[in-house]
Amino acid sequence: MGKIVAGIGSSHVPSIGRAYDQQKQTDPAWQPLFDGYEPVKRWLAEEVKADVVILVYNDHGTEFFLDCYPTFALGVADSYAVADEGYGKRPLPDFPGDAAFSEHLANHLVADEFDLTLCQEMALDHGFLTAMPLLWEHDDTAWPVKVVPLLVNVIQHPLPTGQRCYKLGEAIRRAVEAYPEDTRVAVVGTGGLSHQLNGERFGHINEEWDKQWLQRIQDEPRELAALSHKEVMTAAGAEGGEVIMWFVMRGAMTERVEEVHRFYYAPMTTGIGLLALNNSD
Amino acid sequence: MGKIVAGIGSSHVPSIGRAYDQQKQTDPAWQPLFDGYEPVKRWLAEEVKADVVILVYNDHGTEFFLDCYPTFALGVADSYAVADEGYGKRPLPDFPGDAAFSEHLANHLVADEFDLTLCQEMALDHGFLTAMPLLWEHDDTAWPVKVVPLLVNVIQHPLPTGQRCYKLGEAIRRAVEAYPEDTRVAVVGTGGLSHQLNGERFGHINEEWDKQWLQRIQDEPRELAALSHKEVMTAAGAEGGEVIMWFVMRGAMTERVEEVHRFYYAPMTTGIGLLALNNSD
Amino acid sequence: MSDTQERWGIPGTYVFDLALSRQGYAINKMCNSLKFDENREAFKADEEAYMERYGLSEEQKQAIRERDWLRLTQLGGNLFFFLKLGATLGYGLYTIGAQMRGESYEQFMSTRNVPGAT
Amino acid sequence: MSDTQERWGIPGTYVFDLALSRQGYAINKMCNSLKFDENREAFKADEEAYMERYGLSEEQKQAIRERDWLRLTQLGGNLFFFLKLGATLGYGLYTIGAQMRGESYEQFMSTRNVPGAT
Ligand SMILES: [Fe+3]
Ligand SMILES: [Fe+3]
Repeated sequence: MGKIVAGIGSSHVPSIGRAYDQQKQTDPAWQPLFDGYEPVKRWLAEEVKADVVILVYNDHGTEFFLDCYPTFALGVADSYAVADEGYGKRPLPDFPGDAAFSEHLANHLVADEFDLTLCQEMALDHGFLTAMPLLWEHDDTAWPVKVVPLLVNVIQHPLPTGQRCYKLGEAIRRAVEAYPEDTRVAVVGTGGLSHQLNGERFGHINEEWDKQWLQRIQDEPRELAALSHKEVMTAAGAEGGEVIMWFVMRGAMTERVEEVHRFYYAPMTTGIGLLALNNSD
Repeated sequence: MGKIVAGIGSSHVPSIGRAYDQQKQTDPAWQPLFDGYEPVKRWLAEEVKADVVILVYNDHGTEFFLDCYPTFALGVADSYAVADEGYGKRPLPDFPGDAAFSEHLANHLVADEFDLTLCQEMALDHGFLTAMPLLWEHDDTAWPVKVVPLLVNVIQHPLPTGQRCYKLGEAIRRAVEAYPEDTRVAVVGTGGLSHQLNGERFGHINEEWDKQWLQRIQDEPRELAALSHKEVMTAAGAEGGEVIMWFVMRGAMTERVEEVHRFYYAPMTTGIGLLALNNSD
Repeated sequence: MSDTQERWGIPGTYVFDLALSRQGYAINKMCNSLKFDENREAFKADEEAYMERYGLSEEQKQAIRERDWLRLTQLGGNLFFFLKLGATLGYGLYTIGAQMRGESYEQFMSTRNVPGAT
Repeated sequence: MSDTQERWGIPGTYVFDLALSRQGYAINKMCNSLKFDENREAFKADEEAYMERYGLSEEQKQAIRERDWLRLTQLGGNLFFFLKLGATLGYGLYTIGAQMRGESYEQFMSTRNVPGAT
């Protein structure tokens, strides 16, 4: 039987990828960030040992254009390419998919009335890439986990509601538990925390709100998920609205969760949050 | 306030388009078909007088590829092009959209937990085109109604369930009735009836099943919508499975409906059905 | 027939589900490219090179060499895409269909209610 | 600000909703095309011709001529797409952001917690 063995929330920021690729791990401005992820990377490698990770992310004008924009798009391929975001491809290996598991998810979720767009080809930008090498050790050619990318529209309103994202997580949990193979599944919700890249309020961050978020997503996720997009964006910035992707992860976890690790750092224009959760029930 | 003023079910078959363009309206093989649509065309022009038509259709390898296949895709554009399906563009004018109405639908339906793909550009193939000139009089440059294309995946399983399509219709009704403008809306569900273009059973049609369908979709649509895809495809052929698109139309109508016109003709490989319905309640 | 198709269990029918779609992805991607005239010309100029470019398996290539539409279906080809290959090669829908049924075009047409309605 | 943006009512913020997306579609389609090097070269060789090809309005063209990123946002440009225009023209994210705030790059950087983390 499939089992959800970890829930992780993690911001995605392009500059983190650049710092990683330029090996700035011990640069004073970046060391706190890399040190912050280290315990979670260790936990995942030594205790969680996931076979596959469902990573919830959004594209940033890289692979999807506004001619045809999905609300939720699920990867159903055997492998996924690292996208070139216009500055050359990052030196990361392409990602192995788990097409059989993806197909199970797709069949289950569509039957469960989630109207997914299904992708047989999908190149992944920093929305997906940022967290992966911080959470899983890779070499030049391989990753230790298979991946299932799950894209959420957080770019063009109407966005899915926070509650819909939460319900999608709940449905993912049911689907995983109905999977006949003994597969250990980690779910990663990416994005946020507070940031704004738009208008006169460019650069807005809200550290207080972010810190509350890291607690409330554990204790009262349904209340958080009931906030309107306007409420979230007013507090956390226009692009901070993408925190709804964390609800997919949280909905996939048990009602009560146990915090394994928490980290927060807000150096520039994004409140960078990391949260690692275990199921309690 | 928006109002749903007609519900129409209509098959879509490429040869109908060719016959129309080649002016075979009085060809003995085709005259029954064109005569069959005539009363509905008159009813729509003289009584219904819709401002906009939501036309539910599927693409046939024309505009959408399997790299990224949506379950439901809604047009949100000001206009839609006639697609070239590989034999040259049909001599039909492009279609005027109603972007403000589409936007209202998109906002309402996504808030109502339908995970739509939203299309700012969308070329329309025979899935969309077949019914239009049979139902609305056009000249060389213009149509008398605006359109909102709504694509359903009936090509690659998992398809949405019949029940999900029915619920989408119900949600469309709620959205239309919440539209502040006095807009008269027709809903057309296309596809079917029985046909199969696949395998040794190519050419399978089931006239008995089709005729029952034209009655049962009126009287017991929820029972029909509860049929599995396997049940429908076994009876109505693999491609006959696309009849689920009629449920979107039916779900948008009132519980009880009044039949305005019915027509059935099965000349070649498709059971061609036409049904025009009025709200009773 | 694959396990997946046995799961569907509809005789003479290859349900195009994700497993079949993945299996036939190269076929359908190649066929989809034939919507453009320049690609149709390139295909006709050198079928083998064109198929190679899209990474078709040897089995898939062989089905196309033999214009074996039933086999192509079993290997994941989807009619809505391989109709573009048919158009490139001069095979229409009913010719393809008759062949899938194991009939001649005339035999197939004789089974229709109004064969004039094409 | 349009009616739609007033509906959102978040100060200094242009929510990219369908109304704004439709308004800015030509901008974003043009900017999206700049993901390819040959298009970047074509844009740099003749900005006016390139903008014309994508059907930008005069207002939209003017915002691009003036490298006025705030105005471009108000006219429906989406940062994730117009960053490709920025990259083509040598404008980075923080330069664009500082300009939208009405600040110099240095002023903007001085408001950050750890300006070295770029
Ligand atoms: Fe993002
Ligand atoms: Fe169809």
